[in-house]
Amino acid sequence: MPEVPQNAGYLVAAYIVTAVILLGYTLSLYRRSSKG
Amino acid sequence: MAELLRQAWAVARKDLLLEFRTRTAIVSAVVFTALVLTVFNFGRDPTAVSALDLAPTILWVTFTFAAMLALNRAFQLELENQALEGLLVSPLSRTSLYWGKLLANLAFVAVVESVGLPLFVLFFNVPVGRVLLPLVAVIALATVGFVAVGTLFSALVIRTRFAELLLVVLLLPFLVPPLIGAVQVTARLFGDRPLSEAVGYLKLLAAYDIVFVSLASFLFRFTVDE
Amino acid sequence: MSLLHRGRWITLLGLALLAGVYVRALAFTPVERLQGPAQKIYYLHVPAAIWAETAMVLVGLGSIFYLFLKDRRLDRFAAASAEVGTVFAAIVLTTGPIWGKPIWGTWWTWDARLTSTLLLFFLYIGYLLLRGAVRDPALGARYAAVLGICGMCLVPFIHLSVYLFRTLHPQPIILKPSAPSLPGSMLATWLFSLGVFTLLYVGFVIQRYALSLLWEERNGA
Amino acid sequence: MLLAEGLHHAFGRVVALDGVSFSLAPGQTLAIFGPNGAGKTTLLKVLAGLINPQAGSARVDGGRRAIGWIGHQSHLYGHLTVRENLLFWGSLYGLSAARRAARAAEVLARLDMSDRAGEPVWSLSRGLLQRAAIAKALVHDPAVLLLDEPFTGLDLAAAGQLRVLLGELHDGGRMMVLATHNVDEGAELATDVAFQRRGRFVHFAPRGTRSAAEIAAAYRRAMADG
Repeated sequence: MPEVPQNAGYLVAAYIVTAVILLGYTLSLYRRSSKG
Repeated sequence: MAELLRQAWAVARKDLLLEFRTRTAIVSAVVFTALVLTVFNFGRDPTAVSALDLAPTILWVTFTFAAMLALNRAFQLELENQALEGLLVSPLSRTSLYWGKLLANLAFVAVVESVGLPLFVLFFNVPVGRVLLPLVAVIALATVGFVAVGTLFSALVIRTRFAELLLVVLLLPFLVPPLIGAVQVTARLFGDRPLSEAVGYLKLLAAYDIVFVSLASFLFRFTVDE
Repeated sequence: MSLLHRGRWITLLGLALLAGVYVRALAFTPVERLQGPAQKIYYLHVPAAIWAETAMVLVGLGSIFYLFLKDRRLDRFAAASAEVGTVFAAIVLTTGPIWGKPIWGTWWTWDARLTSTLLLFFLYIGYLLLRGAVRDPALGARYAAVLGICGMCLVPFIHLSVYLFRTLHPQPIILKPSAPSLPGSMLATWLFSLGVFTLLYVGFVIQRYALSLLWEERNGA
Repeated sequence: MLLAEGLHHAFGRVVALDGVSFSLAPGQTLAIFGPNGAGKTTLLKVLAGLINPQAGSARVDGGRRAIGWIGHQSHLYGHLTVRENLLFWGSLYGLSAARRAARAAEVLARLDMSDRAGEPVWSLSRGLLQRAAIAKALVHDPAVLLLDEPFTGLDLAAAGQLRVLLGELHDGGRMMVLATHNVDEGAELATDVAFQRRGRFVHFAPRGTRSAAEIAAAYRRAMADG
């Protein structure tokens, strides 16, 4: 049985990046709407 | 239909006459093409990369740059001479205006390509002899594609501030499909491979031309009418 | 409840469910034997790519109807869909290399989906730049519509040229990157994620649409 | 015949046309006076088909072929000669090769510019350029001549020449619509006079026996009362 590659680090990085982009955009929308 | 073509030809003829009179644009485009081909020659180590592998890419990158030079000056003529309003007031249909500009641009690019191709063959001693006709056909097929879209977009950007830059950015994604097709077919021609292998790409190029020439002809009016 | 608030609620719900996707994918979905845990990047990468492309098609459709009906609402929708599409494309272009490195050993692969999303990203950037470059709103809307329609028609050609290109360099079937033919629970997670991305798209578009309304009222366009 | 019915047009919140209706028969010349921003140029552009109005309609018998437009732009290509310009515009207006050659010669003679026919437009003085622009607007013998602030930028002599010239154009069934913010220009050419303010005709009546001075006084009164 070939041993399962250990690359969980990349997985975590990708999930964090996605969350950052989505939260960042949500924030940007919020900031642009409340700007006086 | 005949009237449409007649008017389109009147516009194209006027553009080419103006181009011939000023000549700066056409000469600079030809010199630019020669320059790019030269730079490509120095840019590679002849021992490492054989000319044949790079040839298709070099040819098409050069032709794409040359085409983009042509696209910008098309509507510049109208702006510099304050004539666009006159064209819109006249009974000239917007489609004829588009076809006229398209014809003029294609002629301009054809001149540059007809100088660029021999230079290319000379610089990279690519065995073009046997495949000249199909090569010219695929050059025409691909050039029509991106010049058709480019002519439409040059009408879009002409009144914005960074017209030249914006045109390149808008056009980039539209250049890639015809470019991929053209490079692939050219590679097969240079590699003496049977054309049957490239049929998929030829169909892609033909479909691209049909779709975008008709789409641009239809959409052009929205770039000029109030 | 104003449009803006409704959009915000949908987005918040979407983000909450996204956390659900994270938990389900990370903890409750089996690890794929060949690619290892990195394969789970799939659950975000593919839905984002699907919506990056769908958003462009919707921009095109909105633009067609705008040109015929001259209804400013369609123009606002097209602008919103383009901006949201750009965000999803950004996700694909960041998670793509992060997925590519462990699986292929290089940060960038000319994988069909990655390449087509890159072209889509350039299309979006061009669209947003064009909108920014034209000051007069009516003119900007019309020009953006023309580009939006061309962009929509380009999507199939991007696919054709990219997939045609790829079939010439067949990649090993086992690691078929494009179609996620996944067994049972993996597929469920994937579908769940696709649903969440749909919700996020809707929430973001509503918010961005409301934003355009706000700006128009503010400077009396 | 020229017919405008219930024209409404606005740019965002700025109302340019707020219900303008009038008709013009051959031989009539309408002078429209109004401050800048009253919507005069928009009205002329709607009549010329450059803008399609948000409401109402404007129609000229013979459509675009019958319309001549004299605005701020010359519509002439600098590197083409005066005759080449006239021949180009003649072909867009559907004149046969022989007809447009004859018309070009005739129009140049009328503006006594025949000696300049072979010269490139860029070499012309401002006054000559203005006359060449008028020649271009007349080459297809339009039934309706639309003039948008034709006197702006002209010195006294050139303005005088233009006034004489426009006077002569009354011949035959030609209709003219002249828009200007300067009430001292063009009043004597008019068979009908209109004052336009905030997109509406606040006065529209035949000139009758009123002198230019009387019209100017009436105009100032109309503009003064709030």
